[in-house]
Amino acid sequence: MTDTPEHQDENSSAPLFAAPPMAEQERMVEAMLFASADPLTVASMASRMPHGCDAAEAVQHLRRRYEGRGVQVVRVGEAWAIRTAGDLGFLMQNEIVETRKLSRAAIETLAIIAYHQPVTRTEIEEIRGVSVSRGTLDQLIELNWIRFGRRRMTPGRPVTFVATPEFLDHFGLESARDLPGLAELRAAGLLDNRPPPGAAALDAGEEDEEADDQTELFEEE
Amino acid sequence: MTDTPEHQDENSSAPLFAAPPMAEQERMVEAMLFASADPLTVASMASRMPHGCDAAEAVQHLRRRYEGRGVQVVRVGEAWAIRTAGDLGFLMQNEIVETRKLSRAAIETLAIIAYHQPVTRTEIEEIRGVSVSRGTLDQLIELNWIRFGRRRMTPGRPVTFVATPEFLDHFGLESARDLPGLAELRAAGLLDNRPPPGAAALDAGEEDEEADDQTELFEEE
Amino acid sequence: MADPEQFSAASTSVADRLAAEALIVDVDGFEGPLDLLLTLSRTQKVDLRKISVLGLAEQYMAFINEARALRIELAADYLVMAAWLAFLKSRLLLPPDPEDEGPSGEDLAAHLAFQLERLAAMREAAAKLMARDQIGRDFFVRGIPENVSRVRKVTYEASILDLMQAYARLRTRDEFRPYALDRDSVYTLEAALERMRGLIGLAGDWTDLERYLPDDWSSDPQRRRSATAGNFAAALELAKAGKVELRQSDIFSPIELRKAARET
Repeated sequence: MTDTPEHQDENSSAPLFAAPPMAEQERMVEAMLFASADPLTVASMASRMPHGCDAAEAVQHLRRRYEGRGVQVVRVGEAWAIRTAGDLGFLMQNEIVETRKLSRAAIETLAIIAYHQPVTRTEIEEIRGVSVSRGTLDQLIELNWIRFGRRRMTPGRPVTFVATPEFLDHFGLESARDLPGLAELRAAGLLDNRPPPGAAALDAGEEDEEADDQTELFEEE
Repeated sequence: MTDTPEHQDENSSAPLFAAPPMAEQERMVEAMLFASADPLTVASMASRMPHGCDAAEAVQHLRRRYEGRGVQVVRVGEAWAIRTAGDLGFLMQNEIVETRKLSRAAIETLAIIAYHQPVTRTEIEEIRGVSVSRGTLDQLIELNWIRFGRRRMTPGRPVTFVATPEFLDHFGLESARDLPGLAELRAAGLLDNRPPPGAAALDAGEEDEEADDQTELFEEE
Repeated sequence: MADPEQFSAASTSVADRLAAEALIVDVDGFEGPLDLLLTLSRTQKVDLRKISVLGLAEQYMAFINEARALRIELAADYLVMAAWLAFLKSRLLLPPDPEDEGPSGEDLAAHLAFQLERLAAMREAAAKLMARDQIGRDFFVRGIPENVSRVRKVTYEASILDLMQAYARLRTRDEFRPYALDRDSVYTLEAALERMRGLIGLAGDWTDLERYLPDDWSSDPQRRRSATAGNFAAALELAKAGKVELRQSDIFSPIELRKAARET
């Protein structure tokens, strides 16, 4: 209660122990977001602010304040960050980080994981029609763009892959729902897990495959 | 706002016509100062900006815009940088508070200092019957509960320890004189042990055992 | 069952054949049979949903035959796909066998078309994704991030009762008797009252009733029980007299007492 910031006394008519005025809270959020290269959650900001502050509201104020400016307050999953405006990239030649060029396999695998998450390796292979090399997934994990998700509660309990907040951050996406064309793909049924016809009929020695197919049946993408 | 710099390459010899509006130049400076790992000079910013821009003026506009905000545009030698406002430094640390019980050695040492101040280390050891570790005294000094008093005007001029106002404050005492005396402690039942026959025998080598017993008695919970 | 597309597909045009042959040279450039099929399907120049799977099957087998003629090594999965397509083709062309429980040729063909469409869609999505503004290329993070330092602040807790007890312990060390069994292990209300009266003024804030137990009464379970009862009764007496306030946050939680505020 008593750890209110020392410097808000000038024009604060608020009682001594109340939360700082919203303008002051906005300054705090501004300072924290500027100081961090990684997105910050509202909770982590709130934990550093004096009691009674509303970090979520302060972020909204701040976001509006930076509309149209050279830097922007952007949402990244559950967190917030400040990033330079996309149209000013040409000024930042010195800051460009050269990244290893991704192989076509890696790019496709990444897209499949992002759009189909959580998705098993078998499913990725079925979509691409080829086996996924270990190196491809390793590379994406190393880039911190994908991570292991929950295991499927199906025979074999296969591990799944999901996209990370860093992936969202890298591609400037607020959430996985904002993936380009997601709604159209879903409407066209292209994100459905459609089992090959007759999968259930192939009974005898094919226990494993059947299990995988059923996974697809029951897990809504 | 969005006139891109490419459009004005042709007549760059006539900067007056070509330069983007000042608001746009301000955005550029803002983005560069945000993203750069080092402070930037006006010259280096100007070299990245489209022809005809006035980086120096744009910085001044930006500096004014950030006045009173959570971050500031500050001059660093010949260059410019964005920095957290000085009064918000407290946000740059995450404080975790842990409460621990003071050790028995520390509380005994503290008690002796409080009752006998000013007291030398030798005297403390005499009363406790064991040597006082440097760490114990350091801890109490760090807690701001004791401090060095005057040196004794005796051979060796040993340093003395006294209790601080913070000590009184923590224990809710107006002055060290308010500490109950031995007689009062006895009256209050804190000293109600009747001397057992042959108690003197328990003196020398039994520090440890005795210590254990007393620990159990006093430091439960 | 009659597939109207089968006629056009059966007579694969010369141009298609040439295109297919051109692909053979690049066989290593394909990421598996599905990728090859997708590429072949482009030659049909129709929406993938309206693709002639039969025609596609023939294109694929023409490709495989051509590759064999040129003695190009093909990976096993290309041949497996060729066999499967041959099977699919026979299913599409022959009248359905009522004895056969397996999926119909149309179902299999529809699934293949779905797989191709899905792969094409994912490729397009991947391209759109990579075309987005990317961090470190089009937009940028803070160049001079400040580290948030984690400060571990330890506060030590000690009450004045701890302090006094420590001192008392020291001053009476010589006369200290760690364990004394009295004849009667009964701690009377009177004794408790007298002791507590002296103590309540010393501890300023809420203090657990247990802390008022006399030292030598707390180790022996029997004596401890008696002293606890005596203490409790004494606390009630003192509360009744308005000398102390009592509180207990919950059933079986510690009972705490403090000196009553005299001013009010």
